[in-house]
Amino acid sequence: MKWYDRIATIDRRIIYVLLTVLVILPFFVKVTIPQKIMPQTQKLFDFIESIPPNDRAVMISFDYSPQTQPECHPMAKALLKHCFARDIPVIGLSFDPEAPGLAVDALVSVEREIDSLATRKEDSIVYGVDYVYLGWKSGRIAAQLDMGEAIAGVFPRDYYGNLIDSLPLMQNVKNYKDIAIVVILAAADYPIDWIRYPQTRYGVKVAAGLTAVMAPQYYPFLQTGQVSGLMSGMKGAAEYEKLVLEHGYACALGTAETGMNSQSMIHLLIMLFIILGNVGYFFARRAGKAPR
Amino acid sequence: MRVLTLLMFLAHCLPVPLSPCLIVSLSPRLPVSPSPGAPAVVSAFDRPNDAGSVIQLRWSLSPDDASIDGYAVLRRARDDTAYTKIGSTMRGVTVFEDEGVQDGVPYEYIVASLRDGAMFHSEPSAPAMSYPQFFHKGRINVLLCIVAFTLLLAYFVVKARTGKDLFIRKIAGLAAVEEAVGRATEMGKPILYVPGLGDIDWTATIASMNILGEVARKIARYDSALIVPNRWSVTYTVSKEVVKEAFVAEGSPDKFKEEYVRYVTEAQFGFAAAINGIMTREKPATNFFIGRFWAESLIMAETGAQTGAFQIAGTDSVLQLPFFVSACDYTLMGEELYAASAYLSREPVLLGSLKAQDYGKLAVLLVLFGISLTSFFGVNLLPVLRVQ
Amino acid sequence: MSGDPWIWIGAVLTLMIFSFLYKDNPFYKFGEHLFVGVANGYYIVYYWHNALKPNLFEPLSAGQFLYVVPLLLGLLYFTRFIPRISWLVRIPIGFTIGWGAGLSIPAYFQADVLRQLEGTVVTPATFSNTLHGIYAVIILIGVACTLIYFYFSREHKGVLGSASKLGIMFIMIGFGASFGYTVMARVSLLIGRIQFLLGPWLGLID
Amino acid sequence: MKRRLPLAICFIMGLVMIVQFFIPHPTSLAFSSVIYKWIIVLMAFALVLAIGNLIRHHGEKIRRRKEDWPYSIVTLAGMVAMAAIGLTWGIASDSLYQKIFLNVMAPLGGTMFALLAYYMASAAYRAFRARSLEATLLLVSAFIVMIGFMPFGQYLHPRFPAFAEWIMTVPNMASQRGILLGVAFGSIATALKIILGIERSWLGGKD
Repeated sequence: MKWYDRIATIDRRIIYVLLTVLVILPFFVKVTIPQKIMPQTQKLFDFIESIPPNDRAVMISFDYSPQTQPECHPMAKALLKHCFARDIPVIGLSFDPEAPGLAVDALVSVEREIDSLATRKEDSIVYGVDYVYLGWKSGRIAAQLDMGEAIAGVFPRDYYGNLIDSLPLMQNVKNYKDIAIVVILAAADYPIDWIRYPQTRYGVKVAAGLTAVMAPQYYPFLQTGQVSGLMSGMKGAAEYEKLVLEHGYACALGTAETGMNSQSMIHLLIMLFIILGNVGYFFARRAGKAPR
Repeated sequence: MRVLTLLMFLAHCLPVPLSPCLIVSLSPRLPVSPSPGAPAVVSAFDRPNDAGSVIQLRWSLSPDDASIDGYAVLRRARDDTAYTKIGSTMRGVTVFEDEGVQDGVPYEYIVASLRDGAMFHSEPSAPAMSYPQFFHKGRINVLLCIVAFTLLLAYFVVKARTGKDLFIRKIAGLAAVEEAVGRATEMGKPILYVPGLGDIDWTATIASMNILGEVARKIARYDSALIVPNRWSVTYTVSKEVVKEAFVAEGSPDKFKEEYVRYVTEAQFGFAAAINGIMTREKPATNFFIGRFWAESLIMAETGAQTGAFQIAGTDSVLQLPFFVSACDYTLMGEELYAASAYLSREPVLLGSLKAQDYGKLAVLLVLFGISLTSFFGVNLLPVLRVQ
Repeated sequence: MSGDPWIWIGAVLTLMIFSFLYKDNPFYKFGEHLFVGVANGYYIVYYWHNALKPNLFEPLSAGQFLYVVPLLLGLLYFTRFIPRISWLVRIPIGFTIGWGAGLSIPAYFQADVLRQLEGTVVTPATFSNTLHGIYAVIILIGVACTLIYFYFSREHKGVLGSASKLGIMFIMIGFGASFGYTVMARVSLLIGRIQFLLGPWLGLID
Repeated sequence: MKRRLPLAICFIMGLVMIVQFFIPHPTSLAFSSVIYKWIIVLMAFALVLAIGNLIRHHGEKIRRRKEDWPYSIVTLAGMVAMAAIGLTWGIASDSLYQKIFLNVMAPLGGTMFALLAYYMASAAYRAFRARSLEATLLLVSAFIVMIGFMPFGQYLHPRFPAFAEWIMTVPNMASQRGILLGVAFGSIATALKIILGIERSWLGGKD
């Protein structure tokens, strides 16, 4: 076997081992690479920034499962910090059956973090007043449409079993008219249904925090204005964390920032292997071995 | 406060405008005259294209808009004697939607400028009534599209029924189906057909069911085994019927085995884990991934590539196409998936619908370039595309 | 190292799945089969608590007899086991499929056709920024050529052939970009798992 | 009857849902809302059938002692245990059911998903070879985007991230939109054929 054949047919297990090493390494060797904010992240931040306090609510659809937690969970936390710090009420709900555990985790951990920093009673976050988590519902599109009539019709009780009508916040939030924007945090193309159904029928504003892979699919919708802002992947989450920190809504960065270093290493590794493969292929073809 | 008011008042009397930074620092919200002007021309009317119970208001700004706190909206039903405040807006706003009205009851409105809690009333509006509409006028263009496309489809389906042969260009992935089935038979190994991870209400799943029918017929002819794992219960029911029917149609219902069509799990990655298991243990010679897919696409396609199976994929999930393209031998891209059942079955009715799709795309191109070009000659047709 | 048995279960299952990268083995088989089982149990419970109970049995017991209709339609699924009337299963399927199809037609025209066309049309306003105007024209050409690639009822020769060739070039650039961009997302997931193993389980990072 | 009735129901449902889109009247909204609730219930019923098949498939494997049959016990036991736990003790956020979800299902799913990082690397290495013009375009654009979206892209050339973003938002968007438009027509045609009864593969059997 010639050298060029060898580098064109490296066993995949070698790649796998190198990749594992590189993903672990940055956890122990710290470097910080500054980053630029993407316009779509800025757009979402600006939109939330423009909502008047104690007015219409932000509806967050927690639709990610534990698999995409590293990307979507920091987004949820950063967004919640932003809303709570600006006194914007939050209505949480989920259409992915695997999401409620994570949604509760995000809501409760941000609530605790803010409460621990609150100096006055008014600054602390109260369930039912500052936010409500409605829980999970099957029949996604059906439920989304139904909420245009009455949220209480779809969710007669919240996640914890309280009657919706008994919650103070829900006295002011009846349907989409009282929702400034719906932000979908998802790993699947759930936002398209929000665009196709509630937005087309009720004119709901839609924004999203999506895994990096889902995000590009929404670029066309971003350009047409059907999507009012977008966080894409770990990078988007890290950017939103940075914005929230810079505007004084939080006192530390989240977990998305640290992950970006492993990212850089692995991208370099994959590119290196693509180059090796092509060099091998090129020389093998020159030697007349590989078919065109 | 008083001092600032005085300053502001003086500033207005100055012949030269103050520097902008001074004005900003003085806050433009301060009163300039003792009583601000009221907003004028209040018009009230039923909000169009809705389910009723909403009246829209429009007015023109108070001449002192910059110095007031906002506007208050007051309403009275015809039988009431007094006006009651129903809402307020910020300054600079000229519209309001009253969402708390009863259909069929006439209401009159007054809009007032607000300053320091005092209200300065406009003239009352003419009475307005809300009522629900039976047709959404903002969606006429969608209706026209549906009607036109249905007619187009009907025309070509009828035309195809009369027996005229319709041409379809070659679709590489489909030409390989026969080869794929034959190869599995030769190797004495099963064929794996994953009908996507979308439920039956995804049109891609329906398209996949059609292709499954065609593939199953070939399998019934060739005498090889089939594995169809399903993620959804309804899809499972349908795909079982489809496969069974294909075996019946080929005259070998006895060859159909219950175990060919399986339900796995609704959990996306549980499903993918099980497919990986099937591919490494039952070693299918050919894998079909046809339908709607999400992130699991590459897990399956790459494992399949590592087991050395011949792979044909087809999906309308734009995002998953790159992965199928890089890990599979052939990939039906986007609309090719929908053309596939027509291509495989050669059924004239399906071919006719393909023709209708082509004309639909032609119409899209004409509209795109038509509206773009005319806009440069001052004709703005863009609103035609807008849907409410 | 963690003393929490739940963390250990999570860590061991994580390693079981990772072992598939080397090759299929009994650990992976165990993890895979457990996954399928537990997931199905999970969905049984979820459908009970979130669909059947609140949307069927509670309204029925509250005297909303309209809900007899979905009950009957649902029960028709079970006629599958009674050969003589097994065709009745087609009724709930037809109901669901018809609903989905009817809902999707106006939705596709609105969100995927008209809105997308609106975003692609080039007008003098597009050229308020010259560079963006040029990009918009490139997009217009790209959309048109990609569409032409999907034109089925004519041989791709001549002008049609060149346009569709340009279309496939656009498609390939798009695919490459999507692929390259996705690497980031997938690595994020891996980082998440590694964070779990190194942090909560081994306690090497915080 | 056996074919006509389901086809008729399908036709009526399809037509009604299309018409409903154009009627803003409250009656129309109330109607569609009732239908949505029914659909949710129907989905739940169908699951029973599917679970039946799963039990039969694995039961058969165990009974006949087919290859790997002990693993089928794991599947069935896991399912029964999870269902029993959830139905007996409920699904509150501190319940055993949620604990199992978070500590068994979540890591299993998360790790399956994470395998993709490895698979992307091996797929890229194997498939990204400059064999033809198309393959080269794919390869080059993947490269540019990989560099551009990483923080180090900025250091290679300050304009690199902008270029990667341009590829994503201009040629990539154009091709996606083109594919999307084609798919829309394929989907609409399929949906129409279903409603009109031209496409009836979902009926299965002939009689």
